[in-house]
Amino acid sequence: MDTLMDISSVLFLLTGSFLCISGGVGILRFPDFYTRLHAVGVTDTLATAMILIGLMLQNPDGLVIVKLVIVLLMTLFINPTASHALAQAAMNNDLMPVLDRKEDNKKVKSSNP
Amino acid sequence: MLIAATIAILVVMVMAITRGIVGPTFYDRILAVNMFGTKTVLLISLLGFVMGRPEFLDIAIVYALINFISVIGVLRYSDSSVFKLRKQQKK
Amino acid sequence: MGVAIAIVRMKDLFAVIMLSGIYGLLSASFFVAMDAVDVAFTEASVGAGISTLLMLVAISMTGRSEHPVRHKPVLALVVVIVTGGLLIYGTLDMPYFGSAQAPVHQHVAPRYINDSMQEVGVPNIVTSVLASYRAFDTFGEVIVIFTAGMGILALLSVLRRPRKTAGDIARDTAEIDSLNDSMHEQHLILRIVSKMLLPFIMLFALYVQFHGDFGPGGGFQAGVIFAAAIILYTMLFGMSTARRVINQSFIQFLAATGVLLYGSVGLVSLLNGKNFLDYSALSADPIAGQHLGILLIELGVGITVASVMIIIFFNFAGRRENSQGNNKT
Amino acid sequence: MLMGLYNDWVVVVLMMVGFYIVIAHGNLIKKIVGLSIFQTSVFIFYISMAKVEGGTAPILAEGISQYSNPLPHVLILTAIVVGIATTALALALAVRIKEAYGSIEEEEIQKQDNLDC
Repeated sequence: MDTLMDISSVLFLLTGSFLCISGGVGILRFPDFYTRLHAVGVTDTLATAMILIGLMLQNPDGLVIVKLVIVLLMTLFINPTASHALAQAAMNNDLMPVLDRKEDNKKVKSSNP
Repeated sequence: MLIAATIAILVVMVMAITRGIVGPTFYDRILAVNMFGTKTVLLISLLGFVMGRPEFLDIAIVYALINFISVIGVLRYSDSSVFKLRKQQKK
Repeated sequence: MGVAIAIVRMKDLFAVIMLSGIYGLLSASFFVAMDAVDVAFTEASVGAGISTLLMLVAISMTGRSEHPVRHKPVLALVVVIVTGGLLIYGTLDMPYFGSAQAPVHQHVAPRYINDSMQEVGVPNIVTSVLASYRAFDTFGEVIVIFTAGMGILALLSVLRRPRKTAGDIARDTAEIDSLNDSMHEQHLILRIVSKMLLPFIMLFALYVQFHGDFGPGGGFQAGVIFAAAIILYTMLFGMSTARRVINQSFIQFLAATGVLLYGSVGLVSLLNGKNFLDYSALSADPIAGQHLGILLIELGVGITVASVMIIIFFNFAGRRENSQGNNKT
Repeated sequence: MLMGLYNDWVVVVLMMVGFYIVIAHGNLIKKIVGLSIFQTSVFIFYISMAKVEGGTAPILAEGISQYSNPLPHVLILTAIVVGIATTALALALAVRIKEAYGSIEEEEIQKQDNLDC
């Protein structure tokens, strides 16, 4: 039973770390704000959940698990909300996504002084 | 294993800082701060386990909350008409 | 870690503020790594949250671009390098990092660590030192915070504006309300989620307040978290709504109450024939007296800090809304 | 051998960054940010002084014999909250200066003052 817990915890932690790093690469490499937001918003929530679950499996102690669950719930509520607010604010302030082709890009810029 | 996860998170934090410094628009910067905040929550809970005293998770909870509040605040006060006016004047 | 922070010093003001937010987060995680959980708690709620917010509100009033004209920074650079060199030369005499023989650890700290359990009966040594051994210092700090709150009230208070006629006020409030309404429709999701979170934040603040004896936490942190909850409410539902919930004069009254509670605990122990702020006078059993004293004092600290933070924020935000209204007309 | 002092050097570098901002930049808000960086470097200095090798956080628990020094923690804990209060006061002053002079750049303020004289 113990080994099972350990293995699953390690698996969760690994997945979480991998997702974290992919989110980090995303925020560095993606071309514009909305794609970056997508990379971070999606991976962050899942990675946090994964790592926290991994930690829960490490330590089956009552209060600690309760606190971890609270952190998990908080992030599950807060992260998507924050991403939503960010995207909406960016949209309201006329930040346009970078489009596929250069010409399109120019058109958008000229139509949007 | 915990150490490996901690290192991964530190690497991601460095990436977020880079984006925060480079970031062309200020929404990029807010995004970087937000991401940095969630990573700090993770880092603190991991550090608690690494140091063997996991009962200090309260700090992580505070982080999650404060991070949310500061992101909302930043949006609220950068969304303001003052900024919009300034932008139009520049153009 | 420090190297990454050194970059904070460039870019326009908005970026500077964002980076200082990151800097606050970073230094707080540094404090966790250094075992200072209580300090990390405070820095988390203060450095990362409130101070970033206040600076933002301030730059939204003062404008965000910095003038590039600077008279030669060479002189400043030289001064800085010389001072830094001297300081580094000075550090050569410092004890090594983490060594247990350092002079800091020799004088009073061992007594605090070894005896505080018998003398005060509180597992969190930081709390026992803060609220019992060095309660007088803390009293001073609370008064400093109170005074800062008063100073801000004097500087930014909205009440000193020229009186408007009743019609003006009604029109203004209607305008603000309609503005708020449009904002609320935009932020529907935010509002609902925050509404759900608010009671938990306040509950958590109370937990931090009263659990400070046993874990990290205490009056200072709880006060800041509580204020943060109110600030969140104010940001999402608008100043006028928040003023309806929390009366300004009531908050000012509370700020004074906190300081007075702290002081009166000291006076009671003085009247009972012990020293000022010696809590063993509060009850027949010295340990129980200490517990009661720490509880009361932390409560006083919490009330003062929370209300002063709310006063600061209300005045900044109210000032900002006022100046915006004036610009419009 | 000198590696044992690296924490002090980090502190000195941070302190100097803050100091540089304060003396070289004219914008008042920027100066306040510089001051807060300076302040935080002092906090880090105290906290790193309190760290004891092999010790843990100063909250008594069973089975742990060595704790970090709690005294600097107490000092810094209160200093942080006092710091935010004073920073807020400084920001309030900056806002008032902006209202009175229409600018928060040091040089312009000085120019206006000289004109008044």
